[in-house]
Amino acid sequence: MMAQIVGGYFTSHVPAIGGAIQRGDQQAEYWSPFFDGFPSVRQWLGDVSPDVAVVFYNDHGLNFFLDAMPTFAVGAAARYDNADEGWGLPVYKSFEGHPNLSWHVIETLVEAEFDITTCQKMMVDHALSIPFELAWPDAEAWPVKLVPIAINTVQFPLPSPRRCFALGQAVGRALRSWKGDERIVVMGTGGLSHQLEGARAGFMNPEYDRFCLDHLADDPAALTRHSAEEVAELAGTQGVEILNWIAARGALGDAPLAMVMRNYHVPISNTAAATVVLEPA
Amino acid sequence: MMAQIVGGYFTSHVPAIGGAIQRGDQQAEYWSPFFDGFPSVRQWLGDVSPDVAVVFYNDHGLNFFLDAMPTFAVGAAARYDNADEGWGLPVYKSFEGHPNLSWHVIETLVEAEFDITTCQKMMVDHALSIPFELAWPDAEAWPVKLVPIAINTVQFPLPSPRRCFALGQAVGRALRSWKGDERIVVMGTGGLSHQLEGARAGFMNPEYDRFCLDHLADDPAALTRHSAEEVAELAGTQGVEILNWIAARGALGDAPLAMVMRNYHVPISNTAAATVVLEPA
Amino acid sequence: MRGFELNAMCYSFNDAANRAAFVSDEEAYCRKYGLTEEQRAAVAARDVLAMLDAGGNVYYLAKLAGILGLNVQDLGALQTGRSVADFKAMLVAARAGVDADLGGLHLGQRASGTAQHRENA
Amino acid sequence: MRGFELNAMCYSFNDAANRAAFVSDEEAYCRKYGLTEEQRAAVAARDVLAMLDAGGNVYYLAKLAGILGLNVQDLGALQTGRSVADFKAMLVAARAGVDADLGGLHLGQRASGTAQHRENA
Ligand SMILES: [Fe+3]
Ligand SMILES: [Fe+3]
Repeated sequence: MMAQIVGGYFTSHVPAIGGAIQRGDQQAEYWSPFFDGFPSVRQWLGDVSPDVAVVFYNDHGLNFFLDAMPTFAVGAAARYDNADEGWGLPVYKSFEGHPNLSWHVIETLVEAEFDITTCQKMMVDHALSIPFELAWPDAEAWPVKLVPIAINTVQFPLPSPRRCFALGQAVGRALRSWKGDERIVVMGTGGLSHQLEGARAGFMNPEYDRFCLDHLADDPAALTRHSAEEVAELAGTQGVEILNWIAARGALGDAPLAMVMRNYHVPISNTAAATVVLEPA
Repeated sequence: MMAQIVGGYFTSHVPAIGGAIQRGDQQAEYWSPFFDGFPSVRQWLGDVSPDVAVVFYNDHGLNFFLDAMPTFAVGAAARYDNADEGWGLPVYKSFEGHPNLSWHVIETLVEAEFDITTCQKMMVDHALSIPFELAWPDAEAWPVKLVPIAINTVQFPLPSPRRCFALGQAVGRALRSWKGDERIVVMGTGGLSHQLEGARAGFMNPEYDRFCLDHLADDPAALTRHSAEEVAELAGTQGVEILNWIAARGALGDAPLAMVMRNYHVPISNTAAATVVLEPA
Repeated sequence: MRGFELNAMCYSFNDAANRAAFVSDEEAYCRKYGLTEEQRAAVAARDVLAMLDAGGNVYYLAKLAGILGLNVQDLGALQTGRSVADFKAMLVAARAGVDADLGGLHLGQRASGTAQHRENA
Repeated sequence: MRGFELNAMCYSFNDAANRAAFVSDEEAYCRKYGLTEEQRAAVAARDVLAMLDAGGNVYYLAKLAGILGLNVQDLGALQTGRSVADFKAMLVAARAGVDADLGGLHLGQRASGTAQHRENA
């Protein structure tokens, strides 16, 4: 009996998506090109019926602060709550954890010389909640348990794409060696290209986004040839959230994958938005 | 102009040492075999006159808790304070940081794929204060600036001796490439063999301690052939603090070193105590 | 050093009570967090570029922006010296740079049918 | 899971006010931290081995031990079923296992003199 990775789900997680959902704006002209990608995501999730989601994301200053900013943090809690992120918005649903699987991942990672921070209690932010709201819009409780893995995309120095990919590969090995019968979906959230700060605010880069989307399924190692600084230049200083996608892709294994769906739209808020589902070919 | 590593100072950091200092018990029969090692440490420090101390140590539940337990944490603060560690004892002196050197170390480590947690604000505990009190007993303010590097010896899984040694080697490369004229002393604190918990409480292991002391100067790689679990078995569950010594030795470079002094005494409190000074041969 | 005090103040705004305290006495609240003169001046002037220059990190500054009633488009306009309408138009105009084979929804061939997936369970 | 609640309570004892609150109403304080039944029973019984079995980590438990007036020798005695005097004697007896060439102070040859070190500066 071995756990099975059913595939990967990747999406942008811009806070404004939550606002659009709350207002019921999914079919508004501005939003529909983004939301129209999700029926196929939901159909796929229904088909592969995962029990657990292992999610690579970044915290936006809810759980982590600069007094102790981990490069990589892995949750090992029984439950993860959302909270006010500073704007007084409605608080998102809580997540049920999978502590035993978390500890298995943590032990595998430390053994493989990843110097993670282990979080037996942590809050999670919109970078987790929005992808879940998009995937399971009518759920009273999330249908999957959560293993959250946070990557520092907030404070330089950032881990390199190569290191994030290696982290994902090690997580993938941990998941495939887990002696449970869980069906696991891997998620990567954030991106694509965007920059909120400075004179280059509003920067997006469809060329780099295309490079990422074109190589994600078949040749993800191509994404690891840039340094983190180069990614910040190419994708924008917030577009470095592509690191979460790179790590998630690493967890899906070294073989080329089938692209179940892919959606790309410019802009939502200040961001080039994308959604992708990959599965074993 | 390049910074220079003047050598390494290693010592046990048992809280009871602080009590002995407070009571003026340094020459009491129980304590003198330990304290008698320090005149030679102080003479050496006076000779090599360091400006900065880069200290590998472990936090004992003052600054870090299980909600976010880093494998490796590097301080980048301008100042580090001690605080009540739970026993209401006198609070130790504060430390002046060296943020620029800290950031240089942090950038080098992340570039070298060490997934550290960066701490722009942190408290430090007796594992730092006691080695300083022993080294500079009459100082009104510490004569060196501090770059603290904390290693998780508290919550399994622990980093392996091999990984800690590699961390130290990378820190050493960072220090040697620092374009300042600082004279840097590297410290490793904690150990040697002891176990506080369980049916084996009171365990000490002079055989393993001898192995460590005999190889520290000339062949530190020998200490990296055990797993962290084997070290816990050999040194006791708190004796794993030898990981701090292993990392510090790594920072001192790959060449064999000269042993300036070495002191070993059983017991102080529940611990096999040791003090060592190494310098370039 | 990298704006720690300013970022610490902004991080505190995750708590609604702290946001209210800032609004009711901004000067005292900034003093409590020990903002440098440069940081304090940037906050007083609502000058986002100056906050960034003073070490502010946009992930934390976004929480202060919320108090000031600014969303990310407003921030973008302020930082680039455009009107908000112009800034938004610039974002939408970027769509022209997206080729048809990149933009929009593309559905792939499933390697295997739904039934087969469920049987693997 | 690995004693989180018990360890969280013990971590809170870094603060003197929390130590006082525990002493003045232990039951309420344990409830506040949501101790499991096993953890609560172990604390009530001052049973250190049971606290460890319930996931307590000795680095945090040491702070509770302080409140209970126990030092590491007392803890060792409790856990090994010895009197404190016997436990201390056992520690001192371990000295007999230390060879003369291992124990004690050994001064090495300095590779170079003091003057030379200063000249390198
Ligand atoms: Fe984001
Ligand atoms: Fe210690």
